[in-house]
Amino acid sequence: MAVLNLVQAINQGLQQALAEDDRVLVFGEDVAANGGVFRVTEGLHEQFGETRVFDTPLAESGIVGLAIGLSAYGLRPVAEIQFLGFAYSAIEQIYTHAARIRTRSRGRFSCPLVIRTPYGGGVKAPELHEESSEAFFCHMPGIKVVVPSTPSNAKGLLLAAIQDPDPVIYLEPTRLYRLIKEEVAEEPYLTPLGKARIAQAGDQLTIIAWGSMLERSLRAARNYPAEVIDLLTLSPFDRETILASVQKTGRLLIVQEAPKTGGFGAELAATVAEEGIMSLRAPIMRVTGYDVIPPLPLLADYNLPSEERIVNGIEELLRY
Amino acid sequence: MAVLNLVQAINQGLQQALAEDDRVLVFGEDVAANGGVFRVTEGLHEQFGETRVFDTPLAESGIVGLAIGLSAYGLRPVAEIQFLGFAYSAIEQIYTHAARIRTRSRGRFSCPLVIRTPYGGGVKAPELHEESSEAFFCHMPGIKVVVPSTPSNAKGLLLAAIQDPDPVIYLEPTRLYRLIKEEVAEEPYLTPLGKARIAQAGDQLTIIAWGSMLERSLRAARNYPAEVIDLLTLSPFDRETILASVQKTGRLLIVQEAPKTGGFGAELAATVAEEGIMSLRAPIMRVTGYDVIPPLPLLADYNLPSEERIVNGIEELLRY
Amino acid sequence: MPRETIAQFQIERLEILTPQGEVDAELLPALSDSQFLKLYELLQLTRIADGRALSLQREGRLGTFPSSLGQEASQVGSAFALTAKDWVFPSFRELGVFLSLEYPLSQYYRYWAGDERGMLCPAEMNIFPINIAVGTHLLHAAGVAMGAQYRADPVVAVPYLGDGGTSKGDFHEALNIAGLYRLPLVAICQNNQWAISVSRKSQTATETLAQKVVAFGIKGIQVDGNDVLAVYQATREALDRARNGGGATFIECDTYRMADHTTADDARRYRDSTELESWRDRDPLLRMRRFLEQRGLWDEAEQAALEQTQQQQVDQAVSEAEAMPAPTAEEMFRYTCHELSSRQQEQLKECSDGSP
Amino acid sequence: MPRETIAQFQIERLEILTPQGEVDAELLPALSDSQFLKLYELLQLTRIADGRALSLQREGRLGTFPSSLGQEASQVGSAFALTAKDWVFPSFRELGVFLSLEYPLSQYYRYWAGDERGMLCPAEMNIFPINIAVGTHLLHAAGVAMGAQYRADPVVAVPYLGDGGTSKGDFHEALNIAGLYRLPLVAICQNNQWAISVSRKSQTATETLAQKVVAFGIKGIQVDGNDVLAVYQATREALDRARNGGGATFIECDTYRMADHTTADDARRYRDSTELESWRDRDPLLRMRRFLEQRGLWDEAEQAALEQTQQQQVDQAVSEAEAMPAPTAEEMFRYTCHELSSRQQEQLKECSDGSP
Ligand SMILES: Cc1ncc(C[n+]2csc(CCOP(=O)(O)OP(=O)(O)O)c2C)c(N)n1
Ligand SMILES: Cc1ncc(C[n+]2csc(CCOP(=O)(O)OP(=O)(O)O)c2C)c(N)n1
Ligand SMILES: [Mg+2]
Ligand SMILES: [Mg+2]
Repeated sequence: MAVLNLVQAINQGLQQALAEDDRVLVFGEDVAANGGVFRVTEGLHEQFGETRVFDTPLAESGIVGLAIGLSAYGLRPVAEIQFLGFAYSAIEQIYTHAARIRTRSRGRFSCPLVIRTPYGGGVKAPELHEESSEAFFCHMPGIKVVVPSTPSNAKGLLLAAIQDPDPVIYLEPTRLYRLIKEEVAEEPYLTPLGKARIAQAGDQLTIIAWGSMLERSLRAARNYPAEVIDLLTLSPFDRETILASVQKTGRLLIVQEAPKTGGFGAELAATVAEEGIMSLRAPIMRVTGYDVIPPLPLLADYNLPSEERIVNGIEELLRY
Repeated sequence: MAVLNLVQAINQGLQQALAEDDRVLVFGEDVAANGGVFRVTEGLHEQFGETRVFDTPLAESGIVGLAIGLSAYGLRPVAEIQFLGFAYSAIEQIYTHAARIRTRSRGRFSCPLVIRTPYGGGVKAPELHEESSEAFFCHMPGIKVVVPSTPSNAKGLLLAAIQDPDPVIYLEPTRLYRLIKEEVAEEPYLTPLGKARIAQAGDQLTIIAWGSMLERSLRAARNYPAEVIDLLTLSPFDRETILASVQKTGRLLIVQEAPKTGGFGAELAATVAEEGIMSLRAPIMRVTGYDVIPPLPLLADYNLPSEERIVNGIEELLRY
Repeated sequence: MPRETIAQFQIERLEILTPQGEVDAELLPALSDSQFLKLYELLQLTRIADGRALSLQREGRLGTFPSSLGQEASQVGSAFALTAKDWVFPSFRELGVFLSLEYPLSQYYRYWAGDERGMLCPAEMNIFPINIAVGTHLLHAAGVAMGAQYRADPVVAVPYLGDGGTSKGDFHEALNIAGLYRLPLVAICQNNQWAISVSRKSQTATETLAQKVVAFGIKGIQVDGNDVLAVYQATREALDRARNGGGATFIECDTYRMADHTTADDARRYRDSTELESWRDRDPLLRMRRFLEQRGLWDEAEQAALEQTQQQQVDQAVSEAEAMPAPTAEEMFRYTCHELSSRQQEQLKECSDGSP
Repeated sequence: MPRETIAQFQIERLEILTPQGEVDAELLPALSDSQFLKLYELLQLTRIADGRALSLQREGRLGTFPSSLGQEASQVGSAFALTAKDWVFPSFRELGVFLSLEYPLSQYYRYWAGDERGMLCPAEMNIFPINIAVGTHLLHAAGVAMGAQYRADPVVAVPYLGDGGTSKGDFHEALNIAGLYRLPLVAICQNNQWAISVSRKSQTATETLAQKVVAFGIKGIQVDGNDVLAVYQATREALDRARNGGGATFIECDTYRMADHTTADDARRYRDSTELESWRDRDPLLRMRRFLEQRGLWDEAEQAALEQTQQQQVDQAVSEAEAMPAPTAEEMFRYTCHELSSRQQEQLKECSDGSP
C-alpha cells in the first residue's frame, strides 16, 4: 500500500473511476493540462484525453448546469469548482435543478453527479478562497454533502459519491491536502455515504467535527476521555452514531470552522436537543468560526478555531 | 387610522420612503406599470415616475448587483425579487458582495440596500413560488434578514430596513398578503430591527415563529399558556428575548415552515441548548416542513406545518 | 491603418407564408400534403386544448395556467421538425410542443392542476419537465448535447425559452459553452414581445434577439414566428446542421402573446389593446388554413369535423386527468433522493399518520 | 423575399503605435509631450513595482501575487484617460491602474500581504476594492453608472475584467443592463489570452471578444492592448461618449500575460514558450520608449534616472507597507455591519482574550 496525501488519494480515486467506467467525465476550470490548481487532477488529461478530462470556460453556473445535463443523459460527471467561494453563483443550478430533477420528473430523470471543490481556511489564500459554507448545501433536500478527513476516506467517499445515484457535493479540506499522509489501499473501494466514523473512542464527552476541524479536534482531544466523531457525510448525517455517543458521554462539543450562526453545527446541536437531551449533563457547546467574513491571511488565525479554543471547550464541558 | 392588509401596508411604506427621500429607488421585474405581481408596488410608478420606480430585465443577479452599485454610490435601492425561489441566482451577489463590501473596503463603501421578496407556502402557486430558504441568508455575516408578520410591523420594519446602513433581506410572507388586516398608523414610523415581539404572553411554554407560521402558531396556541415570540428579525436575532422566555417557561417549541434539516430553527434550538439548557424541563421541539422539495399544490398541505401539528407539539411538550 | 474592420456579422430573417396564406413554390419546405395537414391539425389542437385549460382554470379545476394563444406556430413548427430521440427542454408555455410530440395531454393538465406526476415523461420520449426558473435550463440542454456528442448519438438538444429568458446569465453561460464545444443544440426562442409586463424593448437594447448569439460564435436567425412553415424550415435546417457537426443555432421566433401572461395576470394593466389588435391579422392558424384552402386541401366541413374530433380528444384528456387518484404523502418524499434518510422515514410516518 | 438581412455589425480594431514606436502624426492623441512622458513613467513604474512584488513574494513578505507584466499599456493607457471623479472597479491584476490613479502603492502591497486595510480607498478617489470573484463586479459598475445618471453626475463607471471574465453570466446581465439604460460605463477587458491555463480559444468560440457586446446593443472595439496610445485613445472616446449620454462601451485590449497567472502558478505546465517569446517584440514599454526617443523626448540617461527614482519610490512604499502595525481582531468584526450584534460582541471578547 502506498502512502498518499489527500491530493494523491483523490487523484487516484478519479483515475480509477475514469478507468473503470466510461460514463465518468472530469471537467472544470484548469483541470486538464494544468492538472487543477492543487494538482488534484494531475495526469488525468494526459491519460484519458480531451473527451474525458477537459477544461471549461470560467462559468460556475455553467459547469454545474452542464453536469446536470450530462448526468440526466446517463453519464457520471465529476465537475470541479475551483474554490467553494466561487460556487455561490452555481447555487441556483444546484438547488433549483440538481436537487429537484428527480422530484420534478417523478423519477424519470435524475442527476448522479459529483461536484468537487476545495474548501475551508488555514492556507493563507486570497479572499473567497477559504470559505466553509457547507451549511447552505445541508439545507437542500435532494443534495448530499460529503467531507473527507483523511486520504483513505477521501478515496473511498469519492468513489462512493461517483456511484451514488444522487447529486453529491464533495468538499475537500484545502488545509489537509498535503498535511496528512497515510497508507491508502491501491484497489478501488467504497466508503459508504451517510455513515460517521469514530475517530477516537471515549466516554466522557462527544466531539463532532468534519474536514479540517477533525484533524484539529483530534489533536486537542488526545489527552482527554473524549469520543471524537468524524461526520464524513453531513447530509444525510448519521444521527444514530451521534445520539448513541451522546447517550454514553452526556456531553457534546461541536467544532465547526464556518461562522457560528446558522452553521451546520446548529443542526447537530438541535438534533441532540430534541432527541438526546435527556442524556446531557452539560450545555451543548459549539466552538466555531466567528460571525465575520472570513478574513485575509493576517487575521485568519483569529477566526479559525484553534487547538487552544477546542481544549478550552473540552475543559469547560468536563467541569460539569 | 386605516385598516390595511400586508400588501397595502408595504405599499404605503414604499410610498412614504419614496416621498421622503429622493435616494430611494424601487425596481425589479414588473414593479412599474404592472405594480408588481402581488400589487405591492401599485401606483408608485405613476406617482414617482420612471427614474424612481422602474422595471428591470429578467436577471436576478443583475437586479441585486445593480442595487449594490446604487447603494455604494449613495442611493437607497429597494429591489424586488419576484419570488424567493428566483433569488438563488443572486446569492453570489448577496453573499460575495453585498455582505462584504463594507468589510472588503474597510468601511469606505457600504451597501444600504433592501431586497424585498415574497416567500413561503400555502398559496397554491407553481413550482419555486413557495420557497422558504431564509436559513441561507441567516448564515451570511453582513446580511440582515427581516420577516414581518402583520401589516403594522411590515410597514415599520420596511422603513427601518430602508434606513438601515446595511443590506437587508426583507421576506414577505405571501400567505399573509391578504389574510390579515389591521389598523396601521398613517404617518411613517420605524419598527426596530433585531427586536422580537411577544405576540402572546404565557408561562408554560415558549413558541418561536416568524412570518406565516406566526399566524398559525397563534391560532394553535390560543388556548394554551404559551408565550409566542414573533421573531421579526432573523439575523441578527433577539437572543435575549428568547432566553428570557425559555428561562420562564422551561419549554421550547420552534415552528418553521422550511425543510427541517439545517433550517433557521436549528440555530434557535442550538442557541438555547448552549445558553439556556439549564432552564429546560423538556426536549426542544421543532415543528417544521419536511425534508422534501416544496411540493406542488396537491401535496402542499402535507408539508406546511398545520395548526394540528403545532397543537400536537404543544400538548406533547406540556406533558413534561 | 489605425481602424480596421476585423469581423462582420449579419442577421437574417426568414418568412415563407404571407398572412394571406400565399407562398412562393420554391420556398416551400419539402413536406407532403398530409404533413401540411398534420401541421394544421396540431396548431388547431393546441388552440383548443389551450382554451380548455383556461376554462378549467376559471372553474377552479386547474391552477395558474400560461396560455399559448398566438404562439402556436412557433411551438408546433419547431417541434414538428424533431425526431423522437431528440431531447426537449421546455420552458412553461409550450403546450404546442408537448402536443406535437404526443405527450399525453391528460398529464399536461394534471401538472397544471398541481400534480408533479404530470411531468413523468413516458419512456419513449425525452421531454424534460417544465422549467419554471426562466433561462436556467439551457445549460441542461448543453449537458445533454455534450453527452450525445460524447456517445456519437445523433440526438439534438432543444431548449425553449422566451424573450425574457435571454437576459439571464445562464443563457450566456449555456450558449457560450454550446458554441465552444460545437454542441448539437438548437435553442428556440419565442419572442412573444412580453415578459409578463416587461416589453421586449424594456428587456434589452438590441434590435433583434437573434444577434445576441454573435457573442458565442454560433448561428442566429430570426423567423416569422407566426408562420409555421418558416419556423419548421429554420428548425429543420438547424437540426440538420447540428446533427452534422455544425454546432448550435439560436432561432428567434418573432411572435406575440395574445393572452394574459398567465391566468393570474391582467395584461390590460400594462399593454395597449391596439398593439394586441395589430397582431390579429397575423394569426398563425388562419394563415395556415388559407394556405391549405388554396391548395385545395381544406374546407369548412373538414374544419368543423376536425374541431369536433379535437374537442372530444380534449374532453377525453380532461376526464383522464381528473380520474387520477390523488397523490399520496409518500410521493412527496419518494423522489427526493433514491432512498429516504432515517429522518425522512420518521417524517413520512408522522405525515401519513396526520392530516390532511 | 424569404431571407432578408435585417441587422449588420462590424467590429473594428484600433492601432496607433507600431512596435517600432512609429506613428502617423494624424492619429496621435491630443496629448502634450509631458503627458506622453507621464504615460511612459507610469508604464515603467508599473513594471518596477510589479517586479518588486514578485521578489517580496519570493521572500515570503507578500502572499500570492498576480503580475501585470506585459499588460502595462492596457492598464495605464485606460486609467490615464479617467478623471478623479470616475469610479473604477478593478479585477485583481490592475497594479498599473492603481498607480496611474495615484493609489498609495504601500496599501496595494499591504493588501497582497493579506491585510484588508490595503483596500481602504482614500477619500479623494473612487476605486472599489479588488474583486476576486471573476466577472461579478461589472454589475456594481452598472449600479454606480445608474446612480450617476440619476444624479446627472458626470461620472463614468469603469470596470476592468479579463478574457475569462467574459464567460460569466454576470458579464451578460451587467452589460445588457448597461445597454438597456444607456449607462455611462466603459468596460476595459484585458484579453491577455489566458485565464490561468485556459487559453482564449478554449474560453469561447468567437473570433473577437469585442463582438460579444453585439448582444447588448452597445459599442465594442478591439485595440492593440500593448499600444498605450491606442488604449488611451479608445478609452478617451468611450468616456466622452458615455459622459454625453451615448451609453456604454466595451474595449477589448489585445495583450498578453507575460508572467505566470500568479506566484502560485507555473505556466510552463500548460503553455508554449514560443507563444510567450512571440510577444516579447510587442513589449508595451519598449514601444513607447522608442516613440519618445524618436520625438527627442528621451535618452539613456533619463531612463537611468527614472529607474533610480522609481526604485526609491517603490522602496519607500515597501517600507511604509511593512511599518504598518498588525491589524487587530477587533477589525475582523468591526466592518461586518455598522454595529456588532450581541453575539459578535461576545465573540470579540473571547477572541481578544485568546490567542493568537
Ligand atoms: C428566474 C425567474 N425569474 C422570474 C420569474 C417570474 N416570471 C415567470 S414568467 C416571467 C416572464 C418570462 O418572460 P419570457 O421569458 O419572455 O417568457 P413568456 O412568459 O413570455 O413566455 C417571469 C418574470 C421566473 N419564473 N424565473
Ligand atoms: C468566479 C471565479 N471563478 C474562478 C476563479 C479562480 N480564478 C482566479 S483568476 C482566474 C482566471 C481569470 O482569467 P481572466 O478573467 O482572463 O483574468 P486574468 O487572470 O487573465 O487577468 C480563475 C479561474 C475566480 N477567481 N472567480
Ligand atoms: Mg416573452
Ligand atoms: Mg486573462
